[in-house]
Amino acid sequence: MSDAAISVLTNIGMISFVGLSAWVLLTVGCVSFGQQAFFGLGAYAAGIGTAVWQWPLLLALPFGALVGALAAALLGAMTLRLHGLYFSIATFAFAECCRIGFELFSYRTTRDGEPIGPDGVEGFGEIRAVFEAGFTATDQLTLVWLLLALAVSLLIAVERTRHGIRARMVGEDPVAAALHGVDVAHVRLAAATVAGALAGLGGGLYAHLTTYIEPRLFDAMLGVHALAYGLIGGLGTAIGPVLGAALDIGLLESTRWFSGSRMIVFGGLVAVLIILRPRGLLDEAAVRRIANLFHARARPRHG
Amino acid sequence: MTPLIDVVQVSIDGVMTGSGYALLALGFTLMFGVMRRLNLSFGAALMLGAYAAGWLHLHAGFGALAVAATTVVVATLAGVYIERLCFAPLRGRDAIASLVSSFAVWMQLEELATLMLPRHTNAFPALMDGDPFLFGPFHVRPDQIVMLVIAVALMLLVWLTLHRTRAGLALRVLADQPGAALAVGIDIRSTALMTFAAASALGGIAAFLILAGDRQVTPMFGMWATTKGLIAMMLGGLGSIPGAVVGGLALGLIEAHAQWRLGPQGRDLLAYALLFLCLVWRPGGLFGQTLADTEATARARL
Amino acid sequence: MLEIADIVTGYGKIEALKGVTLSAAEGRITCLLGPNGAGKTTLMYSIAGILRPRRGSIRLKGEEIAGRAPDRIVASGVALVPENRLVFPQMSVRENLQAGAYLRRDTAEIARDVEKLFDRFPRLRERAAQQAGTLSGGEQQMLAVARALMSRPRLLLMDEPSLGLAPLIVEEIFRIVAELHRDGTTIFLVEQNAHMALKVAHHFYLMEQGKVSFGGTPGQLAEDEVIQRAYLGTRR
Amino acid sequence: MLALDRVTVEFGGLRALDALDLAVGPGEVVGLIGPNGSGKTTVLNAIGGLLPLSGGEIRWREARIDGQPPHRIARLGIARALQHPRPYLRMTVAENLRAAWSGGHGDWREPVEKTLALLELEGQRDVPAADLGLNDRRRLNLGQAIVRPPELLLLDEPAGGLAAEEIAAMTELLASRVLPGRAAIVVDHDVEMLSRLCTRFVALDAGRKIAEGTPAEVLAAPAVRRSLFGDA
Repeated sequence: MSDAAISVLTNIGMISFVGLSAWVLLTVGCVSFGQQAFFGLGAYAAGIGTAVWQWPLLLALPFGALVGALAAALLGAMTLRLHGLYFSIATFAFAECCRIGFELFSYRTTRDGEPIGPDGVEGFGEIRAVFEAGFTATDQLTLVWLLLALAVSLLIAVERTRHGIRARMVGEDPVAAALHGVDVAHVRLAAATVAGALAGLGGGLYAHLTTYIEPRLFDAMLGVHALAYGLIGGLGTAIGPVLGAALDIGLLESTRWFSGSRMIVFGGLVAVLIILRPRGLLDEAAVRRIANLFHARARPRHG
Repeated sequence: MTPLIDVVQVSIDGVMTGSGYALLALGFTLMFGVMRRLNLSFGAALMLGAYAAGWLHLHAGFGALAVAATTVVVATLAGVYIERLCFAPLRGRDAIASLVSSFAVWMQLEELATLMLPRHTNAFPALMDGDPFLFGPFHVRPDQIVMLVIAVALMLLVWLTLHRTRAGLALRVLADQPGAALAVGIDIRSTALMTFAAASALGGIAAFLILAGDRQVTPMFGMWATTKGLIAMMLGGLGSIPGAVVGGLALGLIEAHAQWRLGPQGRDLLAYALLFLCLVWRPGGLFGQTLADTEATARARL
Repeated sequence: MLEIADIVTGYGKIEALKGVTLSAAEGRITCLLGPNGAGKTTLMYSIAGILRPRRGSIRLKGEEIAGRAPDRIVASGVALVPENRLVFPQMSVRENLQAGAYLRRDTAEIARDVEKLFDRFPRLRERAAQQAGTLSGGEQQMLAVARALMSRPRLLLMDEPSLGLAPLIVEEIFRIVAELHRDGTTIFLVEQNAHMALKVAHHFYLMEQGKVSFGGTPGQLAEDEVIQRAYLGTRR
Repeated sequence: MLALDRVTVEFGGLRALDALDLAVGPGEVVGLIGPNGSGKTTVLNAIGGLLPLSGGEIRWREARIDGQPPHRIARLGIARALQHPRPYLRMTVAENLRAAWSGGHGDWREPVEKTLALLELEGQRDVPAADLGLNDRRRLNLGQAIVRPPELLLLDEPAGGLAAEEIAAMTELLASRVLPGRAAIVVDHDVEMLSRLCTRFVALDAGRKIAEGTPAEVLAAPAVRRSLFGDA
């Protein structure tokens, strides 16, 4: 594989985490414009973990996820009862507060005679733990996609359990779900927390694989893209947002076909899909059809 | 200057800026009142108008008046495009669908604008030059006064249009009781389109006045205009005309003082924090009503 | 005046009207009786164009109006007094009346009609500047009727005008219906209150489960039998 | 078993229920009748926790339940079938029943199968609920309320919008298989069906109780006839 291809695939993998994060909330019927905040928080937290506190990567990445989860739980407790429109705008406002917070956040120490740590608008560079550990580009790609595959398979596995069913109930009709004994607030808070952890984990990966982060990376545009990935790729399965990210980054950003007009194509694609296919390419019906296809192959019909 | 004089001077500046915010909020609130939906592409439409005008200013030497007209016309066309793509086909679907769709179209409009003028800062013609007027120890720029006067005039015009014309009646009726609006013969399709066009034209004027004061336009303007209008509207109350005016002025005042005390980042942080707290504590704003019905009451109890 | 033939209206996979045929004669009061959920309001919405029938025909004086947009149907002379009244709550009583004349452009005539309706409903004149949302249920019903009349309809559709009103107010509303008829208005009325409706109707229909189960004049069927058939069931 | 004591519900100035007293004993099936807008559905919403009370209290087995969120009330064994069936449209029929079995906690297979058989929906097991007609939706709606056998069943227009023969089948199903041995409140405009199902009628008008007794008594009461049909 060429270096360029590896870099594109790595990028798709990392950004898929924030798409997956927005997707988890979409499945419980919450449209968040603010998942980039947890991606950013995870990136800063994990980056500080290795670069400033000299933690090993294996501790820093979960730490990023933990910070993302806690922040998301806190935000969720305040906002999840709001009417849909208000919830979306509130998450957007929160994420912008976080972004400006990053601009104001300075935490500098000296390491090997060099200053290191987040430095407000100047960003946070030299997050080199992955490189110092001797990871090649292919190793990085493998790391990202292993973690992503793990996350997606866990989500798919959960879909079949009672937790997954409850999430779908709440996503479809919270009033009916409550009448069927489901604690809607609890399910939504759990989903928000999982979503925060996923974004935080992705952020930690992003900080380490790019070695440099700055506040404006975590602006509203990232949030909209995250949301759009699920809406394009499909809400019927956790593979949806990954497909969405692959279409955007792989097809639009990395090929020359749409250079200069990527956003025009992407924005139009989202707007048209919302009209024609409200739940994305891999919606519930598509997933059911694909599953039936596999069932039919695995179990040839009797008689 | 004594601190008290500073406070007054900052407040004057705040009201001047706030009049621009009020116009943006007015545009937002008109669209919300009729559709019960938020148009997040509003700022991007205004930005496209400003960029088209800026392009003509740069390449064809358009003067202030021609630039103003171009801004308004292109912003209006963009508003119509947004309504047709993100709102008209999604009527009857969840309000969130239009919200997300309008955010997606924002990307389109913004990229279209930056394709025209790829540089980060682009010149925008000033409305007028001239020394600040002095009122005792206070000074006010002439273009600020013009902006305030035009803003007040436009608000009056909007009020008169709403209360004295047939089109205004259609709009109010639709905002008040959509179910019965059909029964008295209001055509929702054309009223919604007209509202979007009018709101975008109004926003176009606001955009021109604000940018003429800054004498430049950057790609940040779309996001800026959307968030300022949104925050001002949320402060005043969704769908309320007086609320939009009061919210805009309040936001201008708060921001001016925050910038003075805390700097530009503090100002923005405060504005977003205010928006957030507003939503969490008092989603209806100061004047508006919260979205409520039996279903909403039930959902709030889950 | 109004001829409806075999219309079917549905929501998604569900058909609320399963082929309804009926007619309303000019200058008469025609009533449609039936229990809640029979499809009466769906029928009203279909005539007014708020819901689009899937098939069938709705003719007004021979002119096909099925499938037209609601504003075109108001323009062709049909005015609906909607269920639950639905006045414009934040607008004044006078503005509500002006809104009723939205499709008209004869400003002077509109002002004269407002005065005429105030003469007919003096209580509305007393409250002309008051917000409609603050009126009592009976006053709101009068306002909804007056608003519909402002479009100078050839056919007035009334959807359960007695809904949620006290018996005395219901009597007043039906007195108004009788007066409107005397003035030459053609009225098509949907009601649950069989007793009052049968008192004013010239012709009536019974509706059950999306279908018309009976049509005739009030003399043809005793009131008890109407009630038995419309509400208490015939399937014993 | 269930007791409503002077329950009052207001929406923005409008009094939807006015000091309503209502009791349901074990195995008793109460029919709520009244004109459109008289507060029948509001009674069920208040019991189910979907609406806050502005006065009075609701007790279930002597313990107060008003003020509790809907999912708690559901877990007490009080099941509510909504007036307009709203199945989870993106789920199949079987998944809908599993979902109503509180998200599939415990062994859901057997009760789901039993309910499918009871409702004669076995053939539609894997059909998405969005593709069902009204009669099947009504059956699924009922099935969701009884898949985890409730102690009190709140039914809102179980046969609303159905054709005559479908109503007859639904009435038969309720009378012979669903309601025996179970307490229930049934709201419907179809008085004939209610008379077959219920042991007692309560008539409402404008949020107030205007009559109570056996179906025949209540239907003969002048106040009830006046409010329902406008009898003079």
